[in-house]
Amino acid sequence: MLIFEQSKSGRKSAAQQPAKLVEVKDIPEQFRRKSKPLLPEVSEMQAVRHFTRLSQKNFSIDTHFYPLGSCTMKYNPRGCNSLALLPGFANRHPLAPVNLSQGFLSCMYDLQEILKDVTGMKEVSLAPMAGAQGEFAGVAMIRAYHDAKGDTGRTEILVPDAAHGTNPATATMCNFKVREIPTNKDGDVDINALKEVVGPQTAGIMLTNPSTLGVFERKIKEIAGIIHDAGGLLYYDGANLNAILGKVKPGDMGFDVIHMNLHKTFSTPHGGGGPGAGPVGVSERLIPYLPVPLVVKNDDQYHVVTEKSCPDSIGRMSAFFANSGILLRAYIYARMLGSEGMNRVAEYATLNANYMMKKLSDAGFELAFPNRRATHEFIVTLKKQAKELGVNAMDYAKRLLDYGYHAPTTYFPLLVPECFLIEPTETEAREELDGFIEAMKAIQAEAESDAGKVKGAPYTMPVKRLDDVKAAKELDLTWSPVEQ
Amino acid sequence: MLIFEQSKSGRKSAAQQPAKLVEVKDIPEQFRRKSKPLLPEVSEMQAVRHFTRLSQKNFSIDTHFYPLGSCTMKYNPRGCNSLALLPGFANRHPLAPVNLSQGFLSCMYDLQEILKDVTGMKEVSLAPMAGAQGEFAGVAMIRAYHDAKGDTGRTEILVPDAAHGTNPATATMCNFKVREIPTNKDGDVDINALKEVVGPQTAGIMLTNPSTLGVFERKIKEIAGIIHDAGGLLYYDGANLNAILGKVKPGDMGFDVIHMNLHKTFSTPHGGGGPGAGPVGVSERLIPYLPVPLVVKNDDQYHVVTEKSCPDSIGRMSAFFANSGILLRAYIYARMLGSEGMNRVAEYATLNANYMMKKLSDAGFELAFPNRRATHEFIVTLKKQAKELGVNAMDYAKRLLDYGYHAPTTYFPLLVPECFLIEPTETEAREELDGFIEAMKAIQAEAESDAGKVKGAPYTMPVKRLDDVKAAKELDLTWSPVEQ
Amino acid sequence: MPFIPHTDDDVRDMLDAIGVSSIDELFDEIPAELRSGGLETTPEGVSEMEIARIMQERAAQDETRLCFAGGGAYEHHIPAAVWEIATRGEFYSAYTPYQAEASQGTLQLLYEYQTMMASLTGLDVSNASLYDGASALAEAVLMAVRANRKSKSKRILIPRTVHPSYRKVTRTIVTGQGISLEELDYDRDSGYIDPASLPADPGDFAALVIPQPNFFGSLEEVDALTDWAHQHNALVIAVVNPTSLALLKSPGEWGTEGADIACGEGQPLGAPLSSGGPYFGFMCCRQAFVRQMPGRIIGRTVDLDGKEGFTLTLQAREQHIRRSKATSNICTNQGLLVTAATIYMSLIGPAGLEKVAAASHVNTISLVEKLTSLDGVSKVFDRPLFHEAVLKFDSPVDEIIQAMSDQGIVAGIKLEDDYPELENCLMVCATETKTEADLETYKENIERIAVRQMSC
Amino acid sequence: MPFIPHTDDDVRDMLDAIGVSSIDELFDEIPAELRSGGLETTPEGVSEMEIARIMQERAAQDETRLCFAGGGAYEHHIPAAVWEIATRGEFYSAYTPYQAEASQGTLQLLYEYQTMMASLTGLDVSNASLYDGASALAEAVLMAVRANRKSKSKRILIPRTVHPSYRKVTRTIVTGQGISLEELDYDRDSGYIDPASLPADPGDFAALVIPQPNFFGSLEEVDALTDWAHQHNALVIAVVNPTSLALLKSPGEWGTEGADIACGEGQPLGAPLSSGGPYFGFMCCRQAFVRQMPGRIIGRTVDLDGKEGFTLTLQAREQHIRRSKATSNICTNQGLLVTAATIYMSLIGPAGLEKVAAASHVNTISLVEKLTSLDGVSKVFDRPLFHEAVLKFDSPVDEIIQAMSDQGIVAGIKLEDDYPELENCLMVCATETKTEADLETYKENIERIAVRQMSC
Ligand SMILES: Cc1ncc(COP(=O)(O)O)c(C=O)c1O
Ligand SMILES: Cc1ncc(COP(=O)(O)O)c(C=O)c1O
Repeated sequence: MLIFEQSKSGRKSAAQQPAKLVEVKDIPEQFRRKSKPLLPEVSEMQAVRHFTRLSQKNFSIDTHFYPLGSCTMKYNPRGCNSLALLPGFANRHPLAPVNLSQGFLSCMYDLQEILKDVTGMKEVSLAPMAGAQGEFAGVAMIRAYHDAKGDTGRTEILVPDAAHGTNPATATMCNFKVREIPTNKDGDVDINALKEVVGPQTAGIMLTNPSTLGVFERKIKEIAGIIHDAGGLLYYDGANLNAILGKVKPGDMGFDVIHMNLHKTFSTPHGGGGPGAGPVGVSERLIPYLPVPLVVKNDDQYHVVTEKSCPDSIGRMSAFFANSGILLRAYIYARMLGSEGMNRVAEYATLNANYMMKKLSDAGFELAFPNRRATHEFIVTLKKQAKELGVNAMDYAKRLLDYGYHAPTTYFPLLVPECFLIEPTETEAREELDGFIEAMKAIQAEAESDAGKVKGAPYTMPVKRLDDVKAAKELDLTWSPVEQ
Repeated sequence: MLIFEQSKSGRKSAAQQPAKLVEVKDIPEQFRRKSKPLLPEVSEMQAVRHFTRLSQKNFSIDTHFYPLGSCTMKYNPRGCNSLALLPGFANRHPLAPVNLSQGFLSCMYDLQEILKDVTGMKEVSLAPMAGAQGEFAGVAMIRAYHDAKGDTGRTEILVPDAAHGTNPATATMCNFKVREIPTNKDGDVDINALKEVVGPQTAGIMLTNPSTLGVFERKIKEIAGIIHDAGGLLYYDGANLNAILGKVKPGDMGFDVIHMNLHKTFSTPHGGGGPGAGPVGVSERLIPYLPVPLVVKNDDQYHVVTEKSCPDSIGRMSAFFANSGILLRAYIYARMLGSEGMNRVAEYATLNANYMMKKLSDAGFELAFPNRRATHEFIVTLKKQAKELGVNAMDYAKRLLDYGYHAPTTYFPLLVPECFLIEPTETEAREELDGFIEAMKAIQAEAESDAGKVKGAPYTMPVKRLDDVKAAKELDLTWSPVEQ
Repeated sequence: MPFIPHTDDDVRDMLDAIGVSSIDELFDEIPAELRSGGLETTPEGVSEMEIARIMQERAAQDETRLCFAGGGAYEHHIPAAVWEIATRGEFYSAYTPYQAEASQGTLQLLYEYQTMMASLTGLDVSNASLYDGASALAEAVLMAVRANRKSKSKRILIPRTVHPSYRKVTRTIVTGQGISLEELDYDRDSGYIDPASLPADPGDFAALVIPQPNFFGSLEEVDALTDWAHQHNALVIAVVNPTSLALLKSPGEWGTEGADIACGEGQPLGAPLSSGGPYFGFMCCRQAFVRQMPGRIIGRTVDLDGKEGFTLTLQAREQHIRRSKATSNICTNQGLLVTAATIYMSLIGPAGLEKVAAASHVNTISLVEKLTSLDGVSKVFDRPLFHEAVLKFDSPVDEIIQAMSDQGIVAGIKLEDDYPELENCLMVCATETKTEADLETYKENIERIAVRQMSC
Repeated sequence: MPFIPHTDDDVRDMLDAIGVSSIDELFDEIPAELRSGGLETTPEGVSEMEIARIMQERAAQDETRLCFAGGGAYEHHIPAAVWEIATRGEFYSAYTPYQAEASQGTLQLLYEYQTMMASLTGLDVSNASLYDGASALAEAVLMAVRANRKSKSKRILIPRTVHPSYRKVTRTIVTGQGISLEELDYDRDSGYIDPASLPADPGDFAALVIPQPNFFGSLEEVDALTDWAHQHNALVIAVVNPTSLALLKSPGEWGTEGADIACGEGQPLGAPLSSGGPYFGFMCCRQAFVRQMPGRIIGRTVDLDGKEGFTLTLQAREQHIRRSKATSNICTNQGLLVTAATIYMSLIGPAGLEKVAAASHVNTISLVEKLTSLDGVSKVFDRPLFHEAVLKFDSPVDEIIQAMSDQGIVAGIKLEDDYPELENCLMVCATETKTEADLETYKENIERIAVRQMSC
């Protein structure tokens, strides 16, 4: 039942309202609203009960194994949440004066330092509010760099075909033409194809390493050489940083600019869609272009540096500082892990992925890249099952829900047919991995003996399989009281 | 799966432990523990996931209508919780010096004042930690009062047969003999029977008004006269205070001592069993015997008064102050309601109960007291259904769970066969009441057409009906690793 | 090993299963010369207890007693239930609802959110959030350029009464695509765009941005501005404060036809000030433009049994399907904040939101009256206002800000960095959270500071 | 109308359905002369926003910077997850699990709790909680008198090293039943009960209470005391600190046969100090005594399909069934705190609890060393201790307590009210939450205060 269907005119959560409706005398009629907005009129308990019960209809990390590839669904420590909401932090106005800001700014400064260490980049800006905004900032810096040199003929950004959709979309937003680079059969960038398209029109390349194919791009140094020789820059999509934390630094691989997804690698909550935080790091030559604000330390005082003192900055990404509360959570997480802990993240994420890959392969599932190590994630392709049994990756995904496991990422990357991109993360115990593997085997058996059962899944969720086609065709995006 | 079944030797939630195991040199071997206790060895996420998922297996006010008679399952405002846990309150040591105590003590003092106003009693002690402990304190004061007068022949406490089990149990704990008073057919105390047993051996009577039969004891003044004339005192069990808040004051009815269940009337959480808070209020003559501590105000400073200055006090009920954090929640609730709000509690609780009673009666359910008004609760008896259809109150109760409603109190009070004691509380919307009534009708129809279906309920809970007999016969009270 | 559940036995067994002898071997595809020697400056890990202590000490440094700053981030009462529910693990730790059947909680909530926002703005549809108010405006500008069928122009007219940061962010994001932002200056006496000052022949432009209330808290002549833009075949982008919409005409009702797109900052709906984020940007538009809207959109549909359910829809607009041709690159949005906002709006209700808006309005006016009763303090603009006002002092405001902050009070926002013409001006805001005593405290402090300044 | 969902229409319809014309009519069975005119001194209602402001101001008055007091309530680190989960509505707002099938969450958790407590105490079974440590001891005394088959005595021997409040509460609760509490005095040099001081012929008694650690933090000779009591046909009631059980021998291992009943304060397992409550009392015993145990007990059983499930069991002991013959009058217990404790113990684990215990022990010893290095401060007892110690000062401790509290520091607990022989003594405790710097802060403050005292 929708909250609106529990609404009744005149009902209210009285304790949540100012006691009286004070009279507004100074706003002329012509500016005033005439109609009551369609907000629910419910009691406090009705609201609490409604949203509590709604919440129970979600899978989440706190309730289920959630091996969504490329999303790094690891445990979000509860302590990060409660500490980021301490009154001193929660109630600080973004434009509070400097002496009511030292606590917050010191955390931001320290976080910048940690991220520099982790990435091997020279300077970091915390401004971008998610990965895609980090990408935007990064590509905008690439543009600004070339522009500053008067090198305006660089109109193309190269993107491997396996790249996440935000990469090409970002390049477009920055007014670049996108050129796709094919992948070879082992999951590496096709170097010959790359060489063919590189040229004076190349502004740069956007790479994820490990790539979204779940393998480490081994020729990264060679690629960096090719791009740099052509005058282009290398952009690092840090969505997969979890795989290499403390093991390899993007700066050492030759990247000029990178973004990180703190809501992945630094375990800030995904919140059913967001928020995220997508700080960017740069090599020496891109420092002038970093988005503002930045935090600096002078004489033990922390200060915010804005566009005023950074004339070449690509500018601001948000109205105020950034997704500050998320950055606080990431900082707390980073401090709890510490340098050793970060190393371990990569190790155990990789251990878990390789273990699952081996076990699933042993169980007869086809790997997309059987000759490669898994990084923190890996790909299984169900194309045989789709073809021979008529049971596709989506069917397996839905049936997994009945077994109590969130499905892996499906149908991405686009170039592997009927794929599952599986990322267990380091915070899952071996027992969970084994349980998932057993479920996959059981579903395989079902698919072989009773394909219909799998194709009709799920059965145990609050709803059965939903009609996405109807959703898109007969758009119903808001509830309206008239229809009822 | 039990948490122990997820435990593995050497696993831990590292962030929750002090970094190092420091060496303990000063405790001789003979005092040291040799064996590792059976506490779970799980990761932080495993614990979070386990208990989050366990929680989802509960019905609760925040998720379901929960009309458990005599329990006043009303909405527990979230604000009461978060404010009671403000660091200044949560971190205050119970023996903190007076200048780190004024905030807490001022709340306690104000709460005492409010409770005096609400009950019409002369003085209040917040010491008892639940209703039953309040009863103990009250009956102990009755004993102390008689003892102080040298009136030691008063060995009996009168208790109506409808009384809650804690009443006779309390009297016994205070070394009184319990005499039951029968109830007449309209639910009032049988005055003649009362007169017969009253005498010089009568220490007092314990009454709930409205009684646990869901009716107001109309002859209360006459009863008070009978008891007082015999030299006895009147104890008021305040479990049902919700019904008369602001309407009638126990002090005005002639009660000498009362307890309140703040976890009922003042909406502090029940927490799956507790905690509660059972303050006691007394008339003038019992003031010297109140349990300590008490809070007093001198020259704008708040102080705790202990046994040192109250030589006649029955003493302490708890190691420190009381269930302080619960008292804070009750205080916050009381302030949000205010004087008008408390009045309304009784009005709407009574409205809801009478509405349900009428509707259920209209639907053919038999009322225990058809000629009476419901108070904040009322009783339906399913004895006809039990006899004619073989479907008893427990069966109806279990089937209600399938319909998404927590069952009312069943089989209490003991003197009404196959009874449902139904208490909707003022915080439930009419729609919920209607939904419950529809469910009752639907179950009635099922009972008539397919009794087995109702007797086999529930079907939609995490478990089907449990074997209570086996539980009591083959006691299994702790898990042990050997059995596995 | 914080957050890692593996025992030594697990590791051994798992390595055996994989067929390697050490975890390190799993990294053998990484060229050896790239392997780093580990982290250098990052400190050692600490326990939750230790970091709690550190954070408590840092948070205590920033503890604010009273906040009178607004400027796009407002202190409102947030019901305790909002975050107690929003941080339930099932909301807090779920991903974007890709598996709809296992995400009905989030999806239904978002559908309810869309309904509320569409109604508040008076428009047909809403997306499921953008990053914040500023970036929402940037996306609205891009969208308007795409959506305007009557004009191919890449010119956008944007008043200087739009939040300066919003203008900067929009510039950051849209200029790469050759879109030009032309600023309209405001009336110096009244702090609004005088419709009479608009050019009769503005030339071709894609859209006009209209803030209501504007950055100064003043009310714009939204009807006249909307009609003017529409007369010139431009779209209208409304930038609005959601709280104000309980009192003020919704963008859908502006002028003859209503605004085309409404966007703004969702923070006032249940998000703590939290140093500027996470907040959320909202965006609503007419039905006709829905396919040009960026961001996630949730639709109601049915399941195999015909039962109502909710799912992500119109995904063909988005980067994961459309890639370089997507309406935007946005992927992660601000879901958790939308969760909070939806709970907030449900708890506060239409009457409650109106009371919040009215109390904030009246408190601000009362504060202005109190302060302007002092010598040397005057009100700068004479327009009707919502819940902010610009005050002029006869000495530099930095000193006031500093002196007030020593008392834990955030006095307001200094304007001269972005508006050189507003020297010695402070913008103040008093929401429903402020009592009469709070306003008096402000006044008394100003008096005290003024006395001190004089005696220097 | 806070928390009341009824609209005017609802009320009218419902009154119509009932057949009355006003709500007031529903109260017509109440004799008119009893009807009160409403409340008199109770203030008017306030909104959550207003009460939040009031409570924040009051809480701020009590803000403690450092707490070195113990005495039965200890500041330990509480993992954030504990209360974030314990206050989930499904745990927080459920009643006692009377409908087992709809309460499996709480019931399974309690079964897990019982298992943990039984193991910690080394006994067979545990109940699901009593009110607090003091009242648990009172119940244990009543239970021991009921359970001791070898003695009909109502005499209980109780050392003066048992927490004074525990002795007082026990007295309040058990004296009505004619039970006498006889106190055993302690050794003045070592602060423990010297077994050699026990009478060779103590006469008939039902039970001996043995605290470990005792109130002073000192360790008792639990083996000798246990055996002595058993030799005289008395039962042994252990009063223990659950944290200490990670380091110290469990009651089940005391002496030749082990203690019979163990009880104590559960607060150290995840409950905040919170001015003394809510905490919870725990109680464990040998299997043989389970039917004499007060309080709720959960058992594992099966459902109709043979599937494992949990339910309240042995209810025939309880007041709602047995009424005047029940083992106790307890009904509501401290469920929510047990929920927190179970989560706490799961997060902290056996190794973690040992580390907490060890760190608290070592910190306290270190604090004692620092303070006794000062002139005029000495350690009173020479026994091994757990995590508390008694210090003697050469001037009244009230001044120290007062001066420290001005710094937000709770210096410890004054003892002379309950132990006149311990004049100028302060009992201190430094748990794992205290850093080396905290201990130094304590010392520096004492030095500062001492200097000031001398200069007066
Ligand atoms: C490989 C990759 N790149 C970029 C992104 C975009 O990051 P965000 O969702 O934070 O905008 C994602 C997120 O899903 C991703 O997986
Ligand atoms: C009528 C009545 N009296 C007394 C009590 C005992 O109160 P408590 O459970 O708080 O000890 C109850 C609680 O269920 C009750 O309903």
